[in-house]
Amino acid sequence: MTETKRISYREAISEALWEEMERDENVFIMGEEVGVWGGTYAVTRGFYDHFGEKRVRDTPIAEMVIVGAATGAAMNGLRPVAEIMTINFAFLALDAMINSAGVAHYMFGGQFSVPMVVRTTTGGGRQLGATHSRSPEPVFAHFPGLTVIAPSTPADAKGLLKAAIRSNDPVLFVEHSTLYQNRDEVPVGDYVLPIGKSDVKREGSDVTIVAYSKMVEYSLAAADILSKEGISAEVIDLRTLRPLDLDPVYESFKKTNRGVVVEEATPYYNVSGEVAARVQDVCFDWMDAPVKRVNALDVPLPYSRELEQMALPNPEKIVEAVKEIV
Amino acid sequence: MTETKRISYREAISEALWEEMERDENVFIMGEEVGVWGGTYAVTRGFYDHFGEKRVRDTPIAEMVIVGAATGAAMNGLRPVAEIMTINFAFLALDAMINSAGVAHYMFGGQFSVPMVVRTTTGGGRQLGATHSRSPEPVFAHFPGLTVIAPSTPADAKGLLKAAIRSNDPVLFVEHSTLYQNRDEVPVGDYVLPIGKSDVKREGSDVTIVAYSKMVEYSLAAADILSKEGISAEVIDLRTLRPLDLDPVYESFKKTNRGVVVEEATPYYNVSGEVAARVQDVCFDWMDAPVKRVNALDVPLPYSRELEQMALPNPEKIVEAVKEIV
Amino acid sequence: MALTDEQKLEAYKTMMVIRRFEEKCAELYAAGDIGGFLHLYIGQEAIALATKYALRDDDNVITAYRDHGLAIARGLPVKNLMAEMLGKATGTSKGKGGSMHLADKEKRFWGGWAIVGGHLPLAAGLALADTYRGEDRVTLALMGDGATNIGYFHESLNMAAVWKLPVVWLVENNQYGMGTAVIRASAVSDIAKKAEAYGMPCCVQVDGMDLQALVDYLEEAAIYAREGKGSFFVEALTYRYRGHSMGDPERYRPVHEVEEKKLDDPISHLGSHLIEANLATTDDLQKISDEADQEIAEAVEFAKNSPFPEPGELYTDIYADSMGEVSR
Amino acid sequence: MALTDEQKLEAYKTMMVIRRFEEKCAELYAAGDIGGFLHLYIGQEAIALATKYALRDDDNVITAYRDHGLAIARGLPVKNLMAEMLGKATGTSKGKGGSMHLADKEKRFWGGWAIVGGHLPLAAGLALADTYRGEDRVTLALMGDGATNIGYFHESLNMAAVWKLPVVWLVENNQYGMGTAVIRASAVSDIAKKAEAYGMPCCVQVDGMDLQALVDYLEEAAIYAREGKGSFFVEALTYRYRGHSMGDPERYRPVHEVEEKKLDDPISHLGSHLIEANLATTDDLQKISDEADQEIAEAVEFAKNSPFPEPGELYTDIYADSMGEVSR
Ligand SMILES: Cc1ncc(C[n+]2csc(CCOP(=O)(O)OP(=O)(O)O)c2C)c(N)n1
Ligand SMILES: Cc1ncc(C[n+]2csc(CCOP(=O)(O)OP(=O)(O)O)c2C)c(N)n1
Ligand SMILES: [Mg+2]
Ligand SMILES: [Mg+2]
Repeated sequence: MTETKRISYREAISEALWEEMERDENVFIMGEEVGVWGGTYAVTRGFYDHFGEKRVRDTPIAEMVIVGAATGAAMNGLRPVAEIMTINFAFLALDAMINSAGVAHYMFGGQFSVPMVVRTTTGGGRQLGATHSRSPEPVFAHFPGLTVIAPSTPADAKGLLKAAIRSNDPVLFVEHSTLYQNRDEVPVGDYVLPIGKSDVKREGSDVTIVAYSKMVEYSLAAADILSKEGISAEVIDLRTLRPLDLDPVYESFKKTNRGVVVEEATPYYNVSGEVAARVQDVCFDWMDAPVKRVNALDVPLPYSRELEQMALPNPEKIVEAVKEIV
Repeated sequence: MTETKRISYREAISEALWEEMERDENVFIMGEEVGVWGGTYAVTRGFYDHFGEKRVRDTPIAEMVIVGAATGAAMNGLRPVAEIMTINFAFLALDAMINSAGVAHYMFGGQFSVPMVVRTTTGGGRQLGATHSRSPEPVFAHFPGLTVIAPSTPADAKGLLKAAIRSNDPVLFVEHSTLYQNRDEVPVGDYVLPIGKSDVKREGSDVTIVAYSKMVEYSLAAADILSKEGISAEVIDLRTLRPLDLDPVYESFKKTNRGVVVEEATPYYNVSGEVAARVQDVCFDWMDAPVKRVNALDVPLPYSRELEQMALPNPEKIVEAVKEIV
Repeated sequence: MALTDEQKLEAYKTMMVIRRFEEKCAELYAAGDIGGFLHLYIGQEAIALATKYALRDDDNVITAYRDHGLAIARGLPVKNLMAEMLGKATGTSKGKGGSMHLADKEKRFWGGWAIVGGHLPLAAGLALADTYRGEDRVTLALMGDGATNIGYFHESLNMAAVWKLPVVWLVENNQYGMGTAVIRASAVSDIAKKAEAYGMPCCVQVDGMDLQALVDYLEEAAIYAREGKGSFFVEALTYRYRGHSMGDPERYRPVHEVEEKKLDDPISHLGSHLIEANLATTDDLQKISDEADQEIAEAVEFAKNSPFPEPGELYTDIYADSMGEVSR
Repeated sequence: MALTDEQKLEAYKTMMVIRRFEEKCAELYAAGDIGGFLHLYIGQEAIALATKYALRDDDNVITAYRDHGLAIARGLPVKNLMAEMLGKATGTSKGKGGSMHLADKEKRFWGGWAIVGGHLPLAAGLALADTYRGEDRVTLALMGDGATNIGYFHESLNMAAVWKLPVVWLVENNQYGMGTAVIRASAVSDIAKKAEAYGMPCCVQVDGMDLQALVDYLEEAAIYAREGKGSFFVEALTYRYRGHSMGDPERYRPVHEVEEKKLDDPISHLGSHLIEANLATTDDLQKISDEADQEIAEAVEFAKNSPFPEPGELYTDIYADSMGEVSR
């Protein structure tokens, strides 16, 4: 049995980074405030002192060149882990991500590869206002050439970040800013998960709840509530949005015949739609009810606390959605 | 009966712009090569000579400031029509679009408004390679605050561009670069269509085909083929991706009980997924088959002609998808 | 322009109100009444006031998220500003914007924007609109030192120069962008040198703690812009006494650096001047300080007694046109 | 470094091959054999050759979509380049990249990139990697005049300066970005002045039609970078005789301007010099031209006889790792 220890999501990510940097000196980190400050979410605290300024590089506020330079460095043999403070600032680097990193391998017939990770945070609920609170992962995952990972637990975060760093392709690694404090058992040492495998986080028989990142936590909470009312929910964590592994979802749905997809992004052109569309196609003969979706409301997020909370998904909304179909 | 004349999609757009500029002197155009060159797709040919450099403004190659400055000008009372050569360059302006223009009204409690149109082109099939050939409209339409329009016919292009220019909100107006030559009857003079209304482009009873932009042309071609085989297809043009008007789709589906959604974008997190997900929810009891989707393949588009064509949707693929379910 | 005695007194009062406002916000943040990100202006007050005297009331002002001081200097009601901090319906942005998104269209204070550099092209656009209509307004765009390294900066200044837009670009060089010292992020430490790439006249490292000096330089810049000569670039050297935002571990600067800088305080400077010039006694200054406290206390009271936005507000103000329910 | 006689002759030959390559491409485009966008290098050939002599073979070169000339100067096989133009499996990018995306990893020619300015941060990254490993390579990043106005330019040069990266930034100022003359798009017409904002040494408006002058300046720049002093900025003044790409209506410049500029042709200049210096006769030059024609004809033959990529190629090269079918 693997040895584990109870650490936070933040510590798990930090540990994965640290271990990979110790393992491979081509791995280095760059980004705004990753060095002296220690990372705005304190993920890289202590790294600057230990690894030095060559491998822990504070950058100007310049998202385009952060991702673009990481891409060039990756093409030329390094394994950069670039940090973009939040996915909301990654829009500025979207072109670099998809038109440089994401197609460098393809456009030149496979000559170049881009073993780069862009770490970033996502999620609303912290009163940061419309521009700083989005969860637009599906926008990034739309594009072939990228890999998009969004872990929900400390162990997944560690195992998938290690996998991302060892991947030879550009990876967007999305951490949820309100999961950093969550603690759980995490394997000690070299723990690497395969990229692109969904994971059944809770087994159940009446309904399949599909989620990723923070929404897995909420889905598990909803499953708890439901179980008290005699409804047994299976919770599946997508973990990776590109590639998207729906086999476990289909399998589950064929057993439960009912599904709800939960996502923090706004309700149009997103993961919940994608999953629902695929499930109704693949599992048509097994459908006892339409696949339901729970998303944030279709609004920019406001500053005011209560108002913001109303716009976001929560366990109660998930319970409600489940009850519409069971 | 309204007088019409037979003009191209390009001419229709050009005419709408010209008429709006004549009507309201706060309307002006800015963008790369819109002036002296006459627009890289020749949409604004003749504008510079007629309206002068104050109202027809060539810009540096600087997409962020093109959209950002248009936003500021709109906030301060003008009605800019900014041109971004292709939607592939609009990624550089995504932040300006969603974090400035798209939330300026909301974040300040309704004080500002941004009556701006960003015109751009979309579509593959011209051997322009991976970075220049995407059709990522759903990515832009994901964000509340924006309006996203993508017309398929000359008449719709004219009527909707006029509406976009008169709208008090930021609009992304997406023209398909391989539709410019298409000719059809277009109402003469002041023809304004409501924004956010899908349109039945062909009536039918056996299957509902939903599409927008270029894919409407292909869907109509597919409907022709199908009709020869005795299958009657209804073709619905979404016209606007945000807001998304699905009432006519539901209505049609409840009649045909079968649907195919066609889109040029790659197959994840997109319009076809959104429509399929909503249809299976709203029309669950009317479903005789799963909703099928036709998209480009999940690959960056290659330069080589045949290879590129293989990756894109075409009427035959639509016919095939229909036949899977009827 | 030499400030009049009245202006000096008025400036002192306003700077004091700004400072007290900020101190109170820090308290309210600690108490959980204010959420999100909170960026205090303490130390930089002279700049906000200088913009007031160097510009006309109908000029445009636009800035980043560190916007409280400017909002107050621009004359936005302190009560409604405080209500905005607390996310109340009576806030200047109805509670939807928060600390980083203060604005007042009537006062042509165009916000408060939280994406670094994102408001700079907006400034170009604001100026363009005025020029387009033949109005002789100037647009003042404030930004931090860190913001001068982002692509937005380059594209905006270049366009403003090519189009000769009447913008005064004002860098509040408080010596750090979050925890990154200017020289660690910017190729040139004299930030105003960047203006040369745009053929723009500039003032390098104006003393940002000296109200009168700031007014003089900004006025020169505004005149230049208003005369249709184009943009002007001003760099004001200042310092923020507090962390970047609440919860800044401040590992990037030694405590004594901050303490030293506090000796160069713009409010103390002006206070000393008022006393030396016999425009005020220590008692007068104390009274001003007390009045500021009082004004802030009333603002807090107003804010606390104000209602939160109705749930329905979630769906208002997304679009200016009503297209029916957008989301369905 | 003064070019040797052999180098001059070699350079002349290569420039001639480039020109014939481009002329042939124009024909093939008209015939429909080449599709997409095609940006010819005619008029700018001396720059490509200068990079060959001023740099080491193992230095990095990266450029934009106007990349044929550089690819040839860098030694990529003309046959495979022509095959790429025709979208063939034998093309340098297997037919997937086309005209705008030529590259050869072995030759450290990193492409051919089609988003204006998008390759500039890549150049910074390439240089960073070498420095990180302690290798003394230089990275040469070429760009057009128009590209100096985009945000990418600013962010990349600033980072390169702050981190002292060994990059030579070389602007091929051909006086237009598409149809927009430099002064209509750039605040400064001496583009190299932009280097001042990054505290970078620069060479303003080097004669881009003069091979030896280009070699001299570029060499100075490369030495500076290689010695670890940081980035260097060079602006070469050149001209493209053809339209921006095929189908350019060329309304932005008068015919006589183009005709005049053609008199300042870099290949003619070098040819005259070779004759004056008794390094070649007119017959020799004619022979070189004929040989170039011959080489291009063979390349076209090779390209035309090559197969198109197999359908399965659609799914290869998307990811370097095989994660199974990504799309399903
Ligand atoms: C595009 C973008 N990147 C990063 C951030 C996070 N961030 C907020 S403020 C800030 C520092 C800005 O420094 P400066 O421009 O000097 O302004 P100051 O805070 O000192 O007033 C950073 C990095 C952001 N808001 N936007
Ligand atoms: C970001 C972006 N915007 C616009 C374009 C379209 N475009 C391609 S080349 C070009 C002109 C570039 O001019 P310059 O940098 O001077 O290079 P030149 O073509 O003269 O070699 C433009 C606008 C693009 N490819 N990328
Ligand atoms: Mg600062
Ligand atoms: Mg050029």
